[in-house]
Amino acid sequence: MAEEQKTAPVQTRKDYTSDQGVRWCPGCGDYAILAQTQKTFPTFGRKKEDFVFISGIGCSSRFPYYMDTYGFHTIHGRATAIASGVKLANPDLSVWVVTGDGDGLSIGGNHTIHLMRRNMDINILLFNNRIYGLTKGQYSPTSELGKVTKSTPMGSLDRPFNPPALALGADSTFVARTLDRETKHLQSMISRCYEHKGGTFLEIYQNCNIFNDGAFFKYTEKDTKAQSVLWLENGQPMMFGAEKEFGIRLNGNVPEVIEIGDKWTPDDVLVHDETDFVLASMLASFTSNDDFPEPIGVLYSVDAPSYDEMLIDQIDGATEKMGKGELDSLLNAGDTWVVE
Amino acid sequence: MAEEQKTAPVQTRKDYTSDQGVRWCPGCGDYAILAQTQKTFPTFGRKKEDFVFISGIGCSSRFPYYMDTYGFHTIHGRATAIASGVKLANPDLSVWVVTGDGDGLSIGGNHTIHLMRRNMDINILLFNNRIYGLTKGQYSPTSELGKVTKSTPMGSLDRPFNPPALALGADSTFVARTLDRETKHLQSMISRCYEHKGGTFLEIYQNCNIFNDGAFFKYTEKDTKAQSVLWLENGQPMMFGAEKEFGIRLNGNVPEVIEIGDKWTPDDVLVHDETDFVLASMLASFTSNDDFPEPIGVLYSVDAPSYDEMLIDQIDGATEKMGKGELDSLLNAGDTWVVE
Amino acid sequence: MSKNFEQKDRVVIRFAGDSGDGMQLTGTRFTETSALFGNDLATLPDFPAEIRAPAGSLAGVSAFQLQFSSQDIHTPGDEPDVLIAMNPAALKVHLEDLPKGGYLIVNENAFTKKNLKFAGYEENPLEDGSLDSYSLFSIKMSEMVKHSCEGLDLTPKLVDRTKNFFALGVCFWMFDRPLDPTIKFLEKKFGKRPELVEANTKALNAGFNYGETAEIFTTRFKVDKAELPPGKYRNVTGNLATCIGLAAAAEKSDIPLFYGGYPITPASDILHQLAAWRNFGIKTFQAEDEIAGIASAIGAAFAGNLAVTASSGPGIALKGEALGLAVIAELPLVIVNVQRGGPSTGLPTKTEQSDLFQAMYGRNGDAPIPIIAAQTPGDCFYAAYEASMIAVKYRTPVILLTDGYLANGSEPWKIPDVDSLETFSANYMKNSNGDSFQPYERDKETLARPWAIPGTPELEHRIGGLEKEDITGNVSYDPVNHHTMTVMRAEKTANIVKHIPDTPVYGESGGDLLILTWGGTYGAARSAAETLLDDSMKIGHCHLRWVNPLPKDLGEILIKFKNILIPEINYGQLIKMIRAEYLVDAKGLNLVRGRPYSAGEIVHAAKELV
Amino acid sequence: MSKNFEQKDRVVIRFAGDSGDGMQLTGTRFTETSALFGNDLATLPDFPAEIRAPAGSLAGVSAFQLQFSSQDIHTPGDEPDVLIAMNPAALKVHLEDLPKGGYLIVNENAFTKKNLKFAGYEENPLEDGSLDSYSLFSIKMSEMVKHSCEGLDLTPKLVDRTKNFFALGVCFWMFDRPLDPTIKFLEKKFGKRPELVEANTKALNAGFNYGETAEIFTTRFKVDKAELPPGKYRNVTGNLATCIGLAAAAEKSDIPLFYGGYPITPASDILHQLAAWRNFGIKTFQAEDEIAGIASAIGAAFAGNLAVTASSGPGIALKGEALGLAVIAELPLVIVNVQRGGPSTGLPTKTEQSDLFQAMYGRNGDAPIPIIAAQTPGDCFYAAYEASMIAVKYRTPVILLTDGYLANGSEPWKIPDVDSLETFSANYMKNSNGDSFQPYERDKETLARPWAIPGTPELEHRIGGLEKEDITGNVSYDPVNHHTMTVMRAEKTANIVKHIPDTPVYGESGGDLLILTWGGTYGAARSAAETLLDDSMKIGHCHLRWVNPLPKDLGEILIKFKNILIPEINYGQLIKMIRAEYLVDAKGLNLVRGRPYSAGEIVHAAKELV
Ligand SMILES: Cc1ncc(C[n+]2csc(CCOP(=O)(O)OP(=O)(O)O)c2C)c(N)n1
Ligand SMILES: Cc1ncc(C[n+]2csc(CCOP(=O)(O)OP(=O)(O)O)c2C)c(N)n1
Ligand code: SF4
Ligand code: SF4
Ligand SMILES: [Mg+2]
Ligand SMILES: [Mg+2]
Repeated sequence: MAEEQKTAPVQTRKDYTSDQGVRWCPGCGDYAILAQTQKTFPTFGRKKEDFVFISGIGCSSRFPYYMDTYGFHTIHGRATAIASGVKLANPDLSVWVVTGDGDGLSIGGNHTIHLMRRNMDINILLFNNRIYGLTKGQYSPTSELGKVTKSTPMGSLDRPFNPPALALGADSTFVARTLDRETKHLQSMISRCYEHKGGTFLEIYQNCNIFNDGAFFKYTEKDTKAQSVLWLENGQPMMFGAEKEFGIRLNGNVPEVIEIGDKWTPDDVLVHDETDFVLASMLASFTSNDDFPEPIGVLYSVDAPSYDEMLIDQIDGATEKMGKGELDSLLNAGDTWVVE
Repeated sequence: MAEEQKTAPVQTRKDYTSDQGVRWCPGCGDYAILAQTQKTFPTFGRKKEDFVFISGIGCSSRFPYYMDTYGFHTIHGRATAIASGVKLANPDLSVWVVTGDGDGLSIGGNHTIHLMRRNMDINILLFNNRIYGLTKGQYSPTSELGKVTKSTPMGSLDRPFNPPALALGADSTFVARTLDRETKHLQSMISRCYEHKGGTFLEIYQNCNIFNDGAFFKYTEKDTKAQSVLWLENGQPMMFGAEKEFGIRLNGNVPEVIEIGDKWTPDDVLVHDETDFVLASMLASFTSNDDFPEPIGVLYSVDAPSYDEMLIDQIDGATEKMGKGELDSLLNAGDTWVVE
Repeated sequence: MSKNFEQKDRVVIRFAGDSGDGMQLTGTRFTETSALFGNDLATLPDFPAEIRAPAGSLAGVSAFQLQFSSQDIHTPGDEPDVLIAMNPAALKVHLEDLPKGGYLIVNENAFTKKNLKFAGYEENPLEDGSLDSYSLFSIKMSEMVKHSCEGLDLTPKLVDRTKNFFALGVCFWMFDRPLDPTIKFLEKKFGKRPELVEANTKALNAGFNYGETAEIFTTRFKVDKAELPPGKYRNVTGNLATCIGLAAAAEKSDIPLFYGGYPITPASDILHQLAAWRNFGIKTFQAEDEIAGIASAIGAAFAGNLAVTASSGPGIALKGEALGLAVIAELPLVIVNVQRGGPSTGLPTKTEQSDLFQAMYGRNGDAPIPIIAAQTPGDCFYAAYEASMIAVKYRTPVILLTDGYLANGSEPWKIPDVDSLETFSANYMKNSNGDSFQPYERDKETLARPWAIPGTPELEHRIGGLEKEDITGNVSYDPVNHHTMTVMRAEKTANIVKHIPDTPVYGESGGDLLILTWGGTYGAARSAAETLLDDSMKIGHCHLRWVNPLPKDLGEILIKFKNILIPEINYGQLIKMIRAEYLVDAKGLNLVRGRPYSAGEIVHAAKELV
Repeated sequence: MSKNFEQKDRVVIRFAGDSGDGMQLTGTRFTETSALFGNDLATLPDFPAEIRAPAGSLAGVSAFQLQFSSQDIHTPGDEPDVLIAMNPAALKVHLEDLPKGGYLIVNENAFTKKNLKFAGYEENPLEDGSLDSYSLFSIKMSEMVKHSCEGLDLTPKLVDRTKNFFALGVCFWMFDRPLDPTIKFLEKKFGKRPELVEANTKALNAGFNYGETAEIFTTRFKVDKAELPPGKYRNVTGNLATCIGLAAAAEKSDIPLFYGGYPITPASDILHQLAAWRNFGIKTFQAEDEIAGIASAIGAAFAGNLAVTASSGPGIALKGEALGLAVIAELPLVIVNVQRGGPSTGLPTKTEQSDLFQAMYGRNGDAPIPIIAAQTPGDCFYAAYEASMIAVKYRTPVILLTDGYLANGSEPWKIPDVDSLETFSANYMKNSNGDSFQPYERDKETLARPWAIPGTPELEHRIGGLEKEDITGNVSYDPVNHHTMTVMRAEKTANIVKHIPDTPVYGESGGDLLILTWGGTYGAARSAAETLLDDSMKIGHCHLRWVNPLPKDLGEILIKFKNILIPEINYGQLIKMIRAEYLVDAKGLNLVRGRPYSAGEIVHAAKELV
């Protein structure tokens, strides 16, 4: 988050809605994410010309066309790298990357992890539908093992990435997860990203109703949701279930699910601490693990200087020390001599 | 590790020594790694024509030229991807990738993490000298923040990768670390890689005495080594120090260093379990962390089916189910008609 | 009531509707049926860019055109004789191509206020007389299928989805085609959902019956079987033919096939298809990106496989560096580029021929690679087979250029006899004959180096991307050696000319004009040549199969013509190669519109030139 | 004892030794001193491929050649007049270039049994008479420096390392050069280790004094100052000049400079140099790979910076796809390719001109990019400046081609007057004048589109890699629009021809032969032309600065000559462009040896042709 520049007139969702017709399949989870983004941005009180959306290629990567901000729909996998250039060129901008599980983790995986380790002050929204939507249904690096798709008619052979685990492994300073269908939570996570100083990684489970329908229904549909989702809140015990009747406990250093009742009380439940790396790694390991609920919310958030900030400091420091560079002295540097 | 094929004649180091003159700088840590590899391979009892070394570009990537096995010195960053093709084409081969911190984690980072998540049965030896050797001394993605190098005359601005953490985040099934100067340990780690079924990731701290001399002296030199290195052994308590007078303990889920004596006994010390992901993540977080000793040894090792193995199974299954494909039936598939 | 049958040589029919209307499926069914019937035919699917546009919008219109004929034809036809428009947007987009008097069949129920507005119509064209100059058949298809599906346990939405089969039924009636193959197809496709089989079959029948009974149609058409060379036929798209060609090469040569690639339109189907043939031992690997795709293929080639990677424009751009490695390592490798509209992401679903230069030069250094281009959908089989054979024989990467039009288009394909295919084999090096092994010692005839694969005892050796010493393959920085090797690589590619037969010239072997083409422009150019020759013009048509090296007799052919016309769907690429090589003042036809030329456009350009 | 001074117009001197012997430093010191003295000069560093070979091996030999002169010269010289060989390997590698009678100075102490064997000598050439035909000066340099450093607290190893300064001292004496600048240099370099300053200074003096007192030298040489145009001079390498050019462009235009790139030989120094200029506000970003390098630059360009990326052959290959994005997005961007030997990893430390075609065509689709090539080390400044200016003015990526020879070579460079540099500015779009903003509405003169950067109120807009609609920049799949835009992009590049001045022809403006060159071949060709003109041949030399577009008057120039010779360090690239464009039967000189042509080779080829 670069320095906030407050602006007088109050913005509305309309201010962030471009004139382009939205072209996703009816029912696609992308609509909800777009809507929540357009609703949340006006609350930041920031001049809208300061926002830049950069995307790669994929259904999700069409996103920038629909936001009435500066936008660049670039090439497959390179959004994070292009965004880095935008941010470094002008650190006053608020830069957002919209990417998919293919765009950001398959072809673009390297740029994504490097952006994280650098703690470049850029917000990554990764729309994870566990499929390649745009190219019509091949499996992606987040598809479950054995998945039958166009390119794997007999089932895929790759174990999937666990995006928060990867982000933690790449030393991201902010790792969170949300769901397309949870409008309020989605909004709050977008706000958290905006507020975080440094790079953020927000994985958004997104339903592709055409090629991978229902991939996350377990976490969004009424009948299964309560038992299946662990809503993370900093400083709060990790409890879940319709009546919050379950909790996570550490048995030595091994996590286990407990039921509150005779044997266990809420005091036995582990309390979430967003700044604890080992805890975050443990939570990440719950992903798609049937023994545990799916962690949703901020898994990890710590402060660290951002690359862009340090670059500006370095420039300021050098300028102070050596004086502002003059073209003339640059040209005339080194050993010179005069021919008359 | 593909099925072992025992071979009669006993091999020696010479069998693995090619006729090419070795061209590293005198004193380079690469020599030691080469020597130990050449010494360890004969102990595997494997036909030497089954070994393939694939490398990218970098000082370390010259490695294949010196091994008298099949070898391919490819292009920068792509060794892991090329090795995947070798292994899939012929899963009976024992495939080894030699790469550097630049080759394998900068330009080649994506292929490296994808190889890991796929658990491709390939052994990655990452020579980490925390510098670009071949291109004469730019900082690498493992160089410490603030490092002054050719390309960062005022200090680098990137936080480094922690390679074991990244490997764990990418779901590697085997993550280990060793040191160029610890010949026995190096040998044992190479053997462990060979024995592991599935992909292995071995980070080798390697001294580049020209561009980054002494980067790991803390862990290799007599006066500091004992206090600075945590030698990991499965099932053993995590103790270190000249007299093993220190240990790692879990305080809740937070690790801390304790001194054995009045307050603590060896029983308080955490026992290493190579199959515990959360523990491994914790150990990885000790990397270059002054509060903790540097973990050396196998951080993590679990079994999982390898991609190449599953591919063969899938082919066998399909062949069994559909019968071995016949060209004639392929040509004549679908709706056909005859013109007389 | 019986209707008249009008005899026709050829008919062009275009199905157009919303992306959700199943036009590709409808067109494909008509194609398959006509193929089975025995027509010659050619197709042109034309779907919107990858994103699903809102239903009813202009951006969401999907179309499928085919020409079927009792004669030998080469293109999907210039203008449609019959246009089926399933909604106002489809009408809006495609009407301009329908000549006056053409048949226009529309789904009247789709012409709602909302849809009309979406398509930008102020008035309903079905009512304002603006379609008076066409033979308009306005049919309430949605209503019809509602009736035909009455009693079935289906949602109204699913019922409405059958209307494309109604339209297909009408067309089958019009051109007197049997319904059976389509009913069988439905049974196979929806086997698990019998209610869908029934609904669609009912809609199909309803459409056919509607033609039969309704008073509105006065004519039916007969398009007889084509006089195709005798043999067994099937209908293939270019991508399918490419896959069969690769698989056939692997089977004939007994070299295991490996495919490494990353999905991209319009090449993805190659991965999909090959992945389904596991029982042939074919290995497919969906890599993390295009670089890993080609890299894995290079690894597989090193390990002794017939290695293939395929992609399209931007994906091929990413492979450039690795292609250079394949060149210097001198390993067999087939790289398929299913070309699409560029530059950059460009027009992903449209066809183009603009990657010829990328194939020639898209990598660092002097790094020659032989290039073969397929000319029709069915020819993709032969081109893929030949590319594989040359790759293996000469130990070299070979680029196979196809394009979106060939890849998705289809034609009746005479199934080749397995034995008629030229055999070739890996000729892996087996031992070093006691001498020390020299990885860059060449075959005198082909200049190929030995293929000594890991696992072979005593042939352990190392290769790499640094310049290699002649014969030994050791790293060499020697200036003279570098020149020697540069020349060697150039000559190795040039040497493939030996393999290329004399170039046939269609029509006159000399005269006023030679039309020179490569790749998918073949069909339109051949049709144009036929027309021009019918007009008694002194012209010839020469089509290049190998673009690099150019055939040895091409120079002699060129000088026999006063003018040379090179139509390409790019801004001028082959033309530059021809001018540079032969110093002839060839002229280009370069309309870059993401679609194939019509024969008429080439005829026109030819007449302008002469 | 005073020695005779022999007057010379020009001298070529080559320092050769082990990689560890500091030959590059020695050569650079001689260069700087001669430059300060006022000679014209040109240099050719030649270091081994990146890996440090074992001390004393042939592979480890490093050399530095320079020509210095009292006249205007263009090359580092064909053959050395003086060869300094610090060990047997250096002698072995370089002796063949020394003409009979040439001066040969060797470090006798290095001719040990071990070193001799390492270099492949059976006998000691200093003793077996095989060097009789040269003027051999065999000096026990190692012994000498041991004496000169006596009493200093230094290890024997460090003492021995000073022997290159001894050799330099001998050369300074031979050519009557002052020691002062080198002593100052030593003080600066080793400031923190005074013992090293002292040791090296002592060695330098010892060498000089040895020349003065030893009986063995009979002659000294005088090479007067050159008559260079008046002005202030400094010595620059090509890479340094490129950096200054980029920084100057940024300063003059007041557009912040952004550099995104990844290290690669021989381009890395551009990153190193620019990174040191933080106080100019220059931002450098060492990306994770070349793709991220150019991608970050594209992002910075979008955000309003003067964005630059640089690499060499294989790295440029990786940038192809992103280059296409820059083309379609029509953003200013400078891409520097410091060419090296290819294909693939090839010869990383050697020079070559084989990436011209990659620059022209190394990406998918029709994606034209203007190309400018620098001709001498100092000219890299102007070429970089001009590339930046054109990129900004025309809103286009521009490729700047230099090469390893230019990049590492140096020459005296007349420092330009800041005010003499053509000014240009960003002309960012400031507001939309009340109308809705059209990101692809063009300037009539340049065809440039507006540069409206994030942060500007009311100009929010979206661009991307899909084909754009003319004027609005919206995504468009319209066939005719695609053709329009394809033509527009081609014309936008062609239009830059306006900016290119008339092409000067050196020598005759018509006649028997035109030598046509581009890039680093300039110097050798100009020297050759001088020689040929001295021989009264009717020849001209024409050098291209812009390779794309080609200058408008080139056709007229070409037809005035009977023969055209195009020397390139590649297997024939510019020649193909010229033949295709002008249909002239140009001939190539194509020796691909990883090193620049000598003037003599071009003279020879020219004489053969005429
Ligand atoms: C270089 C390149 N390779 C491949 C493609 C084809 N392609 C476009 S999007 C995509 C994957 C999309 O998946 P994801 O990122 O998950 O996005 P989604 O469509 O699911 O939102 C692919 C393979 C491309 N456009 N460019
Ligand atoms: C495509 C490409 N980009 C850049 C380079 C230049 N390059 C060669 S090796 C290397 C980095 C080497 O560092 P590392 O992998 O750590 O190996 P080390 O030399 O330290 O063993 C670079 C940048 C190259 N050869 N190819
Ligand atoms: S294909 Fe899937 S992800 Fe793409 S727009 Fe349709 S529903 Fe959404
Ligand atoms: S530069 Fe460093 S890593 Fe490379 S060979 Fe020399 S010491 Fe080893
Ligand atoms: Mg997806
Ligand atoms: Mg390194």
